[in-house]
Amino acid sequence: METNDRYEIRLAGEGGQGLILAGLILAEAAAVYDGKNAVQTQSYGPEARGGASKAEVVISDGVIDYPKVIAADLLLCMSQEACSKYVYGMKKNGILIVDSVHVDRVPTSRAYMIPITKIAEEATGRRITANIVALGLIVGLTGVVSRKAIEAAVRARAPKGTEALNLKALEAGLAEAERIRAEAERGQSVPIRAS
Amino acid sequence: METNDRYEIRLAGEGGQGLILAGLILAEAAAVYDGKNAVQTQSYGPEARGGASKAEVVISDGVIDYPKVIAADLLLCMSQEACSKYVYGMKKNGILIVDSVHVDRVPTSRAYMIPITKIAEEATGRRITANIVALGLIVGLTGVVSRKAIEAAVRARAPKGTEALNLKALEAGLAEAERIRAEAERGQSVPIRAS
Amino acid sequence: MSEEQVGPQPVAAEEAAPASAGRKKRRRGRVHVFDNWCKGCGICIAFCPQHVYEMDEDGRPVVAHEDQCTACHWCDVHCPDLAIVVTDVEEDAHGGTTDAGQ
Amino acid sequence: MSEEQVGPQPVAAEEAAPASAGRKKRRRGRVHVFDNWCKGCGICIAFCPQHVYEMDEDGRPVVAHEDQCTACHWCDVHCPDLAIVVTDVEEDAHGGTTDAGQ
Amino acid sequence: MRRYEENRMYRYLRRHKKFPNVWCPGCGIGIVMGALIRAIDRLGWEKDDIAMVSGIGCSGRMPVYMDFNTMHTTHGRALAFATGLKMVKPKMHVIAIMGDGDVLAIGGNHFIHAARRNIGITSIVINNSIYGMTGGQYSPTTPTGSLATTAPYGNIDQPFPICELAIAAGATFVARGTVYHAVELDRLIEKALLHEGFSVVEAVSYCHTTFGRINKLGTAVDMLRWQKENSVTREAAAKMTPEQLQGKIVRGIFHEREFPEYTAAYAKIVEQAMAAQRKA
Amino acid sequence: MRRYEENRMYRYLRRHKKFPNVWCPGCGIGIVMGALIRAIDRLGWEKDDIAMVSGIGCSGRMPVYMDFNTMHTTHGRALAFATGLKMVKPKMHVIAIMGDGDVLAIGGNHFIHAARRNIGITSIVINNSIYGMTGGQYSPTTPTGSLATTAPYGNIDQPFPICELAIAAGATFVARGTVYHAVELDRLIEKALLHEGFSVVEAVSYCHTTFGRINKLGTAVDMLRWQKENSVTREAAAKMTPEQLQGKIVRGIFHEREFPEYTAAYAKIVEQAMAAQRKA
Amino acid sequence: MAARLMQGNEACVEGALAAGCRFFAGYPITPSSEIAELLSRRLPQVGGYFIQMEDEIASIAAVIGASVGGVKAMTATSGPGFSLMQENIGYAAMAEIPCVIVNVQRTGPSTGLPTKPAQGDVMQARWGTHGDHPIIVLSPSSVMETFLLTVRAFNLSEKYRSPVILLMDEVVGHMRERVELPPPESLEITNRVAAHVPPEWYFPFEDPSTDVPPLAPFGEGYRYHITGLFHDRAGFPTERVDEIDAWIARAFGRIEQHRQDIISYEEDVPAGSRVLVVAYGATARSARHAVKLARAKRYKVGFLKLETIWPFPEEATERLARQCKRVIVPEMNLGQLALEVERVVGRQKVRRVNLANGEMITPQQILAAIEEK
Amino acid sequence: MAARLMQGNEACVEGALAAGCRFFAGYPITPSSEIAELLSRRLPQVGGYFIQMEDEIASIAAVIGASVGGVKAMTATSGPGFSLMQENIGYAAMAEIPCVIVNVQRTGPSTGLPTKPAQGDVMQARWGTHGDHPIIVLSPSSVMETFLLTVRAFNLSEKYRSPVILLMDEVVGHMRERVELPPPESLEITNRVAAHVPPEWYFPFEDPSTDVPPLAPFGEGYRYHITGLFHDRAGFPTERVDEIDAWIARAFGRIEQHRQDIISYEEDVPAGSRVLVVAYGATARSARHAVKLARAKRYKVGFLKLETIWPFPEEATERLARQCKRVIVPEMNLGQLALEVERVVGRQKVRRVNLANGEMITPQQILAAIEEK
Ligand SMILES: Cc1ncc(C[n+]2csc(CCOP(=O)(O)OP(=O)(O)O)c2C)c(N)n1
Ligand SMILES: Cc1ncc(C[n+]2csc(CCOP(=O)(O)OP(=O)(O)O)c2C)c(N)n1
Ligand code: SF4
Ligand code: SF4
Ligand code: SF4
Ligand code: SF4
Ligand code: SF4
Ligand code: SF4
Ligand SMILES: [Mg+2]
Ligand SMILES: [Mg+2]
Repeated sequence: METNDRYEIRLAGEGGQGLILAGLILAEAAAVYDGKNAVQTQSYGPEARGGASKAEVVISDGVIDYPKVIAADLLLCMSQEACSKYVYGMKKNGILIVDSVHVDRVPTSRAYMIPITKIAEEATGRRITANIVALGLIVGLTGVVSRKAIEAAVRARAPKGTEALNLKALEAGLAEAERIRAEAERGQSVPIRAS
Repeated sequence: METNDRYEIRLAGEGGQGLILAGLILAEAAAVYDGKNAVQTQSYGPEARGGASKAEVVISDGVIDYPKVIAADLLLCMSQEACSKYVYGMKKNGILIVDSVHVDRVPTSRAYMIPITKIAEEATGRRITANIVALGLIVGLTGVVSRKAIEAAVRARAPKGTEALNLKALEAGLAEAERIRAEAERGQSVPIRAS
Repeated sequence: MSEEQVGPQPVAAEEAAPASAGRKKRRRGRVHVFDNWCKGCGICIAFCPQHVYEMDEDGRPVVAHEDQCTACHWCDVHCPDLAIVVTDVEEDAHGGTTDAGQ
Repeated sequence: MSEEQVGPQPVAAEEAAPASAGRKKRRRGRVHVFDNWCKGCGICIAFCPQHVYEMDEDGRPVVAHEDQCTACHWCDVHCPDLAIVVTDVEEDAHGGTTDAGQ
Repeated sequence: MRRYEENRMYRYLRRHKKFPNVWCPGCGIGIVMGALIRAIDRLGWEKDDIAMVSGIGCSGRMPVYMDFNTMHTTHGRALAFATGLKMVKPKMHVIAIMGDGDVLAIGGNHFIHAARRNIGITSIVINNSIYGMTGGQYSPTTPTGSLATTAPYGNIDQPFPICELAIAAGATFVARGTVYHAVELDRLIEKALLHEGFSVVEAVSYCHTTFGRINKLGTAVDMLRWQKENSVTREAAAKMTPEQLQGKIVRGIFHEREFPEYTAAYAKIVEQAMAAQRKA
Repeated sequence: MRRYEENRMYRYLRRHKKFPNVWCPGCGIGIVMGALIRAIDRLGWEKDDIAMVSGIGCSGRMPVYMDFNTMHTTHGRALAFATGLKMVKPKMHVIAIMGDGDVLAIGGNHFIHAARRNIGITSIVINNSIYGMTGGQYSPTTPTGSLATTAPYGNIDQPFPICELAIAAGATFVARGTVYHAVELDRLIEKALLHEGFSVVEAVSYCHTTFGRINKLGTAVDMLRWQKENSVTREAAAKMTPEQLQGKIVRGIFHEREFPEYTAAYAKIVEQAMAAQRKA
Repeated sequence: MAARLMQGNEACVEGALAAGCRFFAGYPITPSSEIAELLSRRLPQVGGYFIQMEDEIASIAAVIGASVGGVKAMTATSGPGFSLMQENIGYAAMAEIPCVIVNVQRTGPSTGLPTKPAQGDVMQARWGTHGDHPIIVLSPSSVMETFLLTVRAFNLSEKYRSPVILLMDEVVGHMRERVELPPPESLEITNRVAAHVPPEWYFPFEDPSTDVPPLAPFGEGYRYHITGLFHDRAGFPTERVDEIDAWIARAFGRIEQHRQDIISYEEDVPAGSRVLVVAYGATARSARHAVKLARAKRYKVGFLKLETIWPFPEEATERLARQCKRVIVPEMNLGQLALEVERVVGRQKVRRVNLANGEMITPQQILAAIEEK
Repeated sequence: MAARLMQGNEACVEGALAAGCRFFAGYPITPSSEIAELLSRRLPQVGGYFIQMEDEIASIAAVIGASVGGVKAMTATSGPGFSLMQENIGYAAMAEIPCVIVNVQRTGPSTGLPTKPAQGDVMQARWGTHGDHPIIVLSPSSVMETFLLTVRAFNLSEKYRSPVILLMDEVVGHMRERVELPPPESLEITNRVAAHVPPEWYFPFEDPSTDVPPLAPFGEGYRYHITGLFHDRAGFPTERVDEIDAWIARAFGRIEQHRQDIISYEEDVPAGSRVLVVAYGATARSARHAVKLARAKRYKVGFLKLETIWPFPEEATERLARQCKRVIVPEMNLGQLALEVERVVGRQKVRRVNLANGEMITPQQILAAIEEK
């Protein structure tokens, strides 16, 4: 019975935010560079841009049967709609990361409210790299894949010519995670868990 | 159990000979003008003209279930191919009528070999009326429908403007049947039954 | 048998003209109707410019006047059942014929 | 309100020219962007011949210079999200405005 | 909001329900929708008398937003559905909204046959030279040489000349406009709507999200600007050399011809048959 | 029989198996078959190199009789099947034999798209203005006003101008002949076969069994005679007034143009991709 | 009405006209073409609409379009055309547009034997389009039944806002039989329910009072949206699971809950029957013939003739088969409805009699199966 | 080979290329478009042929044409396109032309939910075309299996001269998973048997030595005729009953007689199992997950994962179900393959778990069914 060591990640937001690419990179980091099993699935609507979009990644040392998230260990919300919809589908101790640029109503106080898009803009000048910043945050906060793995995966999957840019975004995310951890250690009251 | 009073007629030849129309007329004579039950079915190939063509008529006072010929009480063959194919699917005492213009090999001596097409040409100047001549023969030789009924049906179903012509053909067929009967009565050796 | 001259020899003009009388060797044709294939449509009979065909009682063509044939090939070109073969022969000054190209 | 004058008032020429200075009543427009519908494509900002719009930090249009608007209606005609309404007003000689046609 | 209520345009929209629309920011389809509304508004037609039928594609989503009798059918089949509707409702104004893939790839046959019948339907062909909705595969109007997700080495197909095809097929009103020339476009649409027989307006749009991205043509703004700079009226084109016309979009009415409209011709058949029936 | 063996024509027939053919006595389809054989014979092509693909209809039966690689497909789809075959066998001479209903009704889309791609297939469209095989329903080439089993009150549709449509769609060789002018027809077919891109020959035939009967046009002989009297060459037509041309069939080559043939263009793509691959 | 000799295809036309059909769009195909031909003459006479489309895809599309315009509409075809119609049949099911599709079956697959009969499209009629969808399929076995079931097809279609397929076969379609059509006034004709609320309250895909919401014709004040996407009660596209589930429940439920009304059959199963013959279409005639022959030989045989084949008459089949040892299912295919019979009565009990070569199954062949064992 | 993160659609492409597929004709449709897109890049690299056709009808036609030219060929689509392909799938079956049709299922009917998964085309894959026809349908449940079953699809298609349908679903098609592709040389690849007699002796539809006659490519000396009509051994149209019966017997027989070879599945049914879960496609993953959960709770549950769904693995299902009290069949449809399971094991035993609203069935839902009663 390997069904229990699953780590379930849900990345939710809108079409065009690159969440499916982010999921893919995360899964590739786990599967190819960390040598674990990983499955990435997705769900999106008919819109080419805008509309709800969702990527899910399940990571496990064992066999992954059901490929979707049952209850998220980690939930990233890049839109208000996604947040309202998915916040209840989390594990008890699941981690909630929210882009505070897009989301202002979070029905819990136990969330990382992080201006991801703003960080992206500051770090790379391109809001579109928010997805990679988010990856940095996720990896930094959870360690679900190794730093080396996520870097390799970003490098491999970033559109040609944008590798450096995206690595910068990843770096920014990782740094922000570092900062938060440090603050938390210092006892600052960073709301860190969704109930 | 009404399945036994069926009279089964098979008209076989080639596309373009008007056998389906003949079957229709015969069935209509029985069903509409003689007040019996009648079912007419057909079988033909992909050819618009030429190719095997077959019409079947089942006449009964009772309900007609199976609509096709099981074993023909009467078989009309207007082509060699039809004759070779169907001559064995007859009742023991079934009547076989053959157009001797088109058929020369008949695997039985007990058949009415009648130059139907020639009679048609002589009577109406049009070979295409052979189908109606054949109807006259069938009715004259079997009495399966009344003379009145077949006349009414021919009149009703003949293409507009050809009613008189077709009635003439019918008449010729009936007259030929009359002649044959008379000869048979006079003991002439007309081969009349297919085995 | 030269490849060029055998088989249906369509003439460039659609309607065949009678062979010009002035020519030395008059072109003539041997006409064969493949009965098994002919369906008796009457096209050859109706259109042969030389009235080579006559109709039998079944409406089928009979090559009745082969000597009139100019090998214009209208008939074999137009027979829908590919049932006609006209072979070119040449008639010399004396009226004798040879199969053309043989 | 005359039917003819209300609503998007396309001009015949595709590219709007500034209202001719010679005219007595200069045509002007009140410009409204319906924020809920605007997706920030930037078309109005890029093409407004009078540079009425400026871009906010989200890339969305801000009606920054409404006074320059000539009611040429390029923007409302081209907004793919039907998020702009330009209402014609007339400016009299003294600079006061009235809603056209009201 | 009062402002918007006042505006005539919004009378034609299902604005409380469905906006913002499904299209990408800057997509030209919305501009076509605006042009269509203006044309209809000028005609003063009743909304109840208008049916809008579309196929599948980004363009095909338009009817969702319009307060008419609307029908979003299957991919390519809009004109066939519309034909049935027009037959039984000959007085209705039936408008078909179709993408280039929709009407010319899978739906090409219905297009030429509707044209052939000259049935009184107005076809708005939103030509963005690509399959937008499915993500940028080449369409029958993708220019030779362009890239697409299914033409990574460049498209080797010839594009259809939509207007010429429509004319050859029998359409009796054929015009082309661009979304940049949106006011002209609404005038063309208006004329098409007024035309009795089968009318076609090719509305040249663009898809920056797929075609633009793959071919590095920039944003919606860039593609609009391209249109501005690379299209000419029929009249202007008449004075240009073939070389000058190379790659240019020619705008205007290309064909206008009288021929009995299909449902009108059919009505005569009915008259004739019913008269004969009464006699008999 | 020796005579027939000798005749070159019979080399191309499956004569031991399938004759007499399925067509009505006098049907023009057989005349087209003859013309096609003569054209192929003159070209001297190997039978193995020729593929003949047809749809469903009386015309579609032709491949049965021809000793090539033959494929009788589904109604309307001959060109789509042929496209797949031509792609993988670019050196084969692929000939599509189609009836007017087959290629222009149900198959209209494949026709215009094959033309658009300019794929090297020769389309022989046997136009008898009717659905022959199914018994005389009107087709997309039935003249307006004619009777058909589904047009008992007279056809109200416009017929397609096949050649114009093919040209608009992108075909690079387009011609029309009649079965009466059978020798001319085989020359047209020969030219079409030699053409590199998509070529179309409209072979105007007739169906006395359905169209002729319903419209009281007489026998095959009568219909052939009609053709003789009512068709003119392109050259002659050029000198005639529109009134004089009314109801006339114009024969000749209408279009001939250079454009890369599809499989040749595709071969370049392969070359390019394989070269890039080798480099990587 | 007086007795007439009528062809099955003609009876279909008469039935359609009697049912109020006023629109036909089709594409010719053997053995259905007579339906189009007759309607091309008859429809204009009654002010109806006939159009020959460019293909079968367009035909069914036009039929749906006409139905949306408020007119009872139908098309007719055979196997190849029926295959082509599948996508849009699914559309009609999804959008709940009434329409009747006649398939006069010929021998398949593919072009098969165009002029020969078969019952090879039975499963296709149920499953031919992608995705689960509600459908009703009727199959007549005589000319008279063709008339009656055509009327019923329209009635059910309008009543349940569902495409209805009339599955004929070449035998029935081309057969001519003596019929006496019932007087028109004796026929029960169902028309679709008119919208009964003002437009603002109208939801084309939900009505609190019924599982079949009224369908307002286009052009009469009810401006709404129709789509082949999953949609909400107003007809607008939705991806909300609750709205989709609601559609599924209602669309399938309305067929399921009205099985009694939709399903019709004829049973002739004397008490003590040991063998049950289940048949439909032309084969039902061979079967009835065989049953009579068998009874004459004193076999205890029951007969169930199905008129509705989808939804499959499970209850009747199960009930009648219960007492029987064996169930014989003759079909002019390789065993299609037999699969359902097996599912319902257990496959050990079922003996299939199949023929798919263009010939009718004869009474003797069925009799032989009855006499087995 | 190294581990890769690969999408299902990509695995299908890799499988096709590995199997020797060198022709693709298709028309884009979500969620299958990636297959076309990837092949448009990859095929020219290996000297293969890619063409985007005007629609799905043309796509499958071109595929058949290419296969007749001797090249392994495939197309890929989803429900709406699959519906349109039905007529020509029947043609391929009739003419016995190898080809692979991939259907990445989305939620239907009609346009449905274009981006959401379903298993709604299971019955259509078997019955979608008119007339009885032989067919093979495989359905993968993982990315790796997609690769392997694509290879198998080509192998079976070439071996049995039959169209083979690879029935994927949106979950499997779009899912990315860690895979290690087997080295190409380890794959068993079947090529169609070459004609081994001189042209004069060649009969494309009969070979005394095998029930799968060799199929000579066009253009290589074997000039013969192919038709969608019933045909004799030489390929010419026939209406002779004996020749038709011979075709039917051989065409169906060759699938029937090779069931063992064609059918593949995975069984995990410990002795003493009381409940059997039968599943396929993406749902098989939920099912296996549920089975593990149930076993952890000490339920005695067996699991049968089907890879071949048509011909339906009757024998395995029956054998494994025999000892079980209940059989659970979860499907992302309203119960399709469940009908076959019911037919084979008796419908009382079967408990269906269905969802057709675009969501995957969860392990919990299946677990609940296991725990019932
Ligand atoms: C039968 C069928 N095949 C394919 C599709 C997938 N499909 C949806 S939209 C589309 C093409 C869209 O292109 P276009 O018509 O040009 O519209 P656009 O999105 O560009 O406006 C395709 C192929 C479908 N829905 N149905
Ligand atoms: C899908 C499909 N629809 C309809 C038919 C019936 N059908 C066979 S041939 C034909 C038309 C024949 O007309 P045409 O193509 O002009 O050929 P012709 O017989 O006149 O040579 C039709 C409608 C079919 N076989 N398949
Ligand atoms: S043209 Fe041919 S088929 Fe016709 S009659 Fe002459 S030989 Fe016979
Ligand atoms: S070739 Fe034929 S048509 Fe010409 S003259 Fe001789 S027989 Fe007559
Ligand atoms: S054009 Fe419209 S959508 Fe675009 S930025 Fe301006 S207001 Fe917004
Ligand atoms: S109407 Fe619009 S585009 Fe024109 S000047 Fe005013 S703001 Fe600018
Ligand atoms: S994908 Fe292209 S066509 Fe579709 S909405 Fe976006 S920009 Fe417009
Ligand atoms: S029906 Fe017409 S087209 Fe067909 S074979 Fe007869 S004459 Fe020729
Ligand atoms: Mg497009
Ligand atoms: Mg024709």
